Amino acid sequence: MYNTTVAWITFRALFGRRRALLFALPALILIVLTLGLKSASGTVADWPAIVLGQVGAGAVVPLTALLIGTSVLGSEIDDNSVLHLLATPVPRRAVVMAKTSVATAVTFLFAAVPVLIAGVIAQGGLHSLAVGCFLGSALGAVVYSCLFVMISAAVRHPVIYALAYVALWEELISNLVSGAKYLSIEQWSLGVAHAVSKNTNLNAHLTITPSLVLAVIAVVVLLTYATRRLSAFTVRAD
Amino acid sequence: MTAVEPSAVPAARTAPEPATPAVVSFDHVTHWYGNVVAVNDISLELGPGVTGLLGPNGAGKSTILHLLSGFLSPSRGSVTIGGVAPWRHPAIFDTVGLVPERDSVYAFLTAREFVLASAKLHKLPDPKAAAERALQLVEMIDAADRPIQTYSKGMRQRAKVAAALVHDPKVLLLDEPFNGMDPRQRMHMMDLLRDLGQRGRTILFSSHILEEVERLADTVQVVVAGRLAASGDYRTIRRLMTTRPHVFLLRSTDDRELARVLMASPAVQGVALTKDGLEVRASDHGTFTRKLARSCRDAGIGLREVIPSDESLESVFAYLVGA
Amino acid sequence: MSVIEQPIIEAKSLTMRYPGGVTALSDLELSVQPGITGLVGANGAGKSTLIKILLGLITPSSGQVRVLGLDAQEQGPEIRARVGYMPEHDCLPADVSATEFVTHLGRMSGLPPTAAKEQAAEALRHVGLHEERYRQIGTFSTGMKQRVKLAQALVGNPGLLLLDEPTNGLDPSGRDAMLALIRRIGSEFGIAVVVASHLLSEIERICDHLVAIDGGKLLRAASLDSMTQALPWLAIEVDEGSEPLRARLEGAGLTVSLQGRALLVRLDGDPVFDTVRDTIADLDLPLTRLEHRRHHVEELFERRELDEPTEAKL
Amino acid sequence: MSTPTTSVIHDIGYKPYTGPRLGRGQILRALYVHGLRAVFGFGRGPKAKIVPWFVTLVMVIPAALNVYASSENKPLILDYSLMGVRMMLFTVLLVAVSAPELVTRDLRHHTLPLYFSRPLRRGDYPLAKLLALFTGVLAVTLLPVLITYLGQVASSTSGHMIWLDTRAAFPGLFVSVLQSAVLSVLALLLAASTSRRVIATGLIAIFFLVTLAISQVMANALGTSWKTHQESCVVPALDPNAPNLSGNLFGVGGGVNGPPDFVINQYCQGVNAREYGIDNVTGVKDPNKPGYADITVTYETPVYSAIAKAGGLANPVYVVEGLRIWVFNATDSDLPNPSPLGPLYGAEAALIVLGGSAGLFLRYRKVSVS
Repeated sequence: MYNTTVAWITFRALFGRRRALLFALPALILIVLTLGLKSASGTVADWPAIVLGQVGAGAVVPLTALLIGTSVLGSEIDDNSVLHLLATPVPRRAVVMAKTSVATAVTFLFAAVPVLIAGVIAQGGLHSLAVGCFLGSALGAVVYSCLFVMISAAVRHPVIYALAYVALWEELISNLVSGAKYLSIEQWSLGVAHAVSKNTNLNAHLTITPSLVLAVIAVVVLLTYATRRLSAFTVRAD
Repeated sequence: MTAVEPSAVPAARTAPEPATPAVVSFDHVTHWYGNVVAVNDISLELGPGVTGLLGPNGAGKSTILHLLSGFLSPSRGSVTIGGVAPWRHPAIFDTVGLVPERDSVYAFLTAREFVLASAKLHKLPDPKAAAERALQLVEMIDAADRPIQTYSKGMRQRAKVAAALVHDPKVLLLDEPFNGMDPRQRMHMMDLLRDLGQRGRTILFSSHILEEVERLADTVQVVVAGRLAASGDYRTIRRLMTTRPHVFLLRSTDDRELARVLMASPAVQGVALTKDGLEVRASDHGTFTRKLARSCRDAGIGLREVIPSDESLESVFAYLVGA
Repeated sequence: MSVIEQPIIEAKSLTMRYPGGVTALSDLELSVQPGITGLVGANGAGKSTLIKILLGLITPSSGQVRVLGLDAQEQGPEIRARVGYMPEHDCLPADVSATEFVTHLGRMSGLPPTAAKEQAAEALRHVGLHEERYRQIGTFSTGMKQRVKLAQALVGNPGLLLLDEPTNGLDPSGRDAMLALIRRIGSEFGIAVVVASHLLSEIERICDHLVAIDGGKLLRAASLDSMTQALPWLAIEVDEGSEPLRARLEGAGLTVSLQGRALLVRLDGDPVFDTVRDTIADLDLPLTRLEHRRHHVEELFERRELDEPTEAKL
Repeated sequence: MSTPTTSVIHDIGYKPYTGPRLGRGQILRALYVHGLRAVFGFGRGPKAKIVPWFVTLVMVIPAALNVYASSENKPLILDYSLMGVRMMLFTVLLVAVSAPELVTRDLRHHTLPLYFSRPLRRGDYPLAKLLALFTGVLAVTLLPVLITYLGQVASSTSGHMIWLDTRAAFPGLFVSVLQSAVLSVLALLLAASTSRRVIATGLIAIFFLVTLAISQVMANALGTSWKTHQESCVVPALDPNAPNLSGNLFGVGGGVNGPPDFVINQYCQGVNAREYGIDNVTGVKDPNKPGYADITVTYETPVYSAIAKAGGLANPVYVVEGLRIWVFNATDSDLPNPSPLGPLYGAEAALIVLGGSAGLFLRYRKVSVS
């Protein structure tokens, strides 16, 4: 249930435009910020946890995943070039799987890996905080990619819905309403990061078990729904 | 202005292959978006050969092609292609090729990569060879290694056709395939499609350019406001419009005398002398054409030109749309 | 006929080489007269480069162009004030009324505020959008949008209109209306028109002259009449019995061949007409067509010469 | 022969225009005016007017309160120089809506070839749009400064007071102009990078908000640490007979169980309680000086690291704010004084305005006509 040709076209599409430069921007900001904080004196003692957790897993991962996840399918649907892909006997499930895996891999590369690098820079070596945030970010890369691919398959302006999700749900509501933590990808990431590093400054509200279980359920549900939506893909009336 | 009731026109296809079963069929298909009915109770059957799909803007041509390729589901009725309903059934693309209208391709790929990817997506045994063959068919070998974004519209169109042809589909659906092509590319594409039609492929293409449809299509399907207004050979369709006199432009050695002679015939409804010649409106096509040469000979008039001025697809179309 | 008119466009040994090494135009000689001129050419033949040079937007590598008597390199803005351009692609905003849009572009062409209003109203009236002028352009049909595009080209009272594929996307009735409008602009309004089109039948219908470019070079420039001259072939179509007709005509010593559903008879002189008429009368056949074959503009682009009719494949 | 008649068929056919044609400068002006109107939603539907007029209204509110304060001879509710920063969200909202209106629509609908096939030159289009947006934003940001100034002048009693107010208003003017320039350039540049209006609006909003968050994090959570001070000094005891000075013995609560801040400020050299607040005060009766007490004051002062001083550089509005603090040596800001990084702020502001404009012009050099 995976199609290398679809994956290859998706990969080429991602890096065939100038937009690809944008993908690296959040990670770049993270690294520059870390370098700046590292070189400056007088910063608060627990800054690496704040930077890796809040900025890395909490902002860089969802933003990068948003840019990439809505690019792999959303922009193709927007300009109708997806028709060339769908006018083939390839099962829709394979299309969704290929698109999502490329989005995940690229997000991993452009967001999770930079979190690890930032962690190593911040702490001057490979410590549990960096590893935890890296693993949490990797989990975030997977779930966010599934979510944004699903949104791209389901609605007409995926970027707007994805932004609204990140800004309103992840940043606003899940900080205000305590029950929302169970449905927050950021919290799942932080749950993993916290389990590895035991760093309380991460502000993790969930432990690792519910985090992982919920994340797996989310991935399955999102992929299934994305496949259903893509199977029922209809051309828009002009 | 009622030439003919659209529904009264029998599906009088001049089917050259009555034995072959229909490859594409619409059975009382209706499709609506919200309150807008795009396609209204259409039944049609297509067999091998080239069929032109005509209609004014917004008549539902694209909707028909999208229903056929499974990108829309019929709200009522059934669509089948090779006996299978295409909606939610991408496997039909094993035998179907689609050239969508919108000028959107993977512009960052070269034509060769694009067609090769299409070959691989169709799981062809030798994708490379199939891609080369398809590129050859559309004469794109020379430019095949340039990214598609550097192409002109006509070249992009040909790359799309190559990708749709790569698995040698039994059914080829093309939405405005000649858009943006220059005269030479048009002629070549027409030759290609005509050839495929003759080799037993079922080809349905939509177009606004009636001269092209006239030259390429064996039969036409005319859609007006979501309804199927006529189908078959356009000349036959014209003859079926019995309430409309046939207009001929005649030139002779003595137009005035010819006018007098023709007015005597009950098959002729009216005659007008114009600067281009004699414009004759014949109510009975058969009788008029059969008597014309003899009448001239009997009256000693030299017949120089006989031009059926409303037998083009253009006028047939205008009658159908205006009716 | 005796009045020598200044050419609307005059290009002398015009060459355009792009930095990438692509030669779009090479040594193009061109002279466009008043009236309607069709511009045809293969894709990539340099059509869009030529338009840009004519508007003074890019500088040719060498050669000279004069448009409406102005030098395209030196007087680009002056030329652009006097040339109306209708691009091929969509170029209209959706949420503005036709009046407002055309008026604004009239201002951009250098008309004072009041004149822009008046001229926009006139331009919209002439293209047949008077009643719909206050409607948002987004609600227009394709045909109406094409008319708005034409109106915006017309609003600055140009001496020359450059129309790039003006019938693009139009259905047959829309095309007819657009072509009639262009014909009227070229003849009644006294504006020189250059129509770029891939549809040679359109060019044949409305143009007085034709300019064909291929590979950046002038392929042919001539009046349309001279390009659609009659050929010495008579096409005959009968509803039935074309085989016996062919046999009888050949028996009468005529050269006959079959092309599609038509019999082509070589026209060696007037007696041929009578032979044909009498043969058909004798055989009692329904005659549906008797027509001179003419040259078509299309032949410019055909690889095989159509001078001698070939047996059709079908 | 022919007699004059009252019946006539007028020629309503095509009539060529023979009047004057305007030059490039006037066309540029027409495009500028068209753009300025578009900023405020004129010539567009009612929906296009909502945001610009809402923002204008909101900007007037503090100015109106200021005028009221002036008439009552109270201090201004919102000082001139702080309007730029405090009302930042609204000016960002304005450019996030107006900049796409100005340039994204033309990109979306491919209208640019119609402009470029007219007498204008390539650079004229971005120039007119930039000037239009700048003027619009400047008008909206200058309005509260102007209203406040007029209110102050109207309630002034002497020429000297007017002079003082004019001097006080100057940093406000400085911020208005510079902030309008910075916002306009960046918003237009971002808006011109996409052909989708919603995306352009989102891009502009995200850009300013994310950079704002980074600035704030750098200036506060990450860049500022607090240093604890303990100082002893002698202050007058309000209740000399109280047995225990560490209680609320000074009568009036200030700090924690201590004397009011102003008392401490008055008597204790080097303790800047007014600015930072006192965390804790303990004390005993001064055995040598009846009626006085020896107290120990604990308070914290911020220590700004280079990170905090550079924090403003991350957000364009804060760049302007930092520049103001540095140039006018102001102490009334949320940001620390960037000294010695002040020149960096100046350089960045210049870079944004000049580099951004250059980027915008380059953007429009590439647009194709056919």
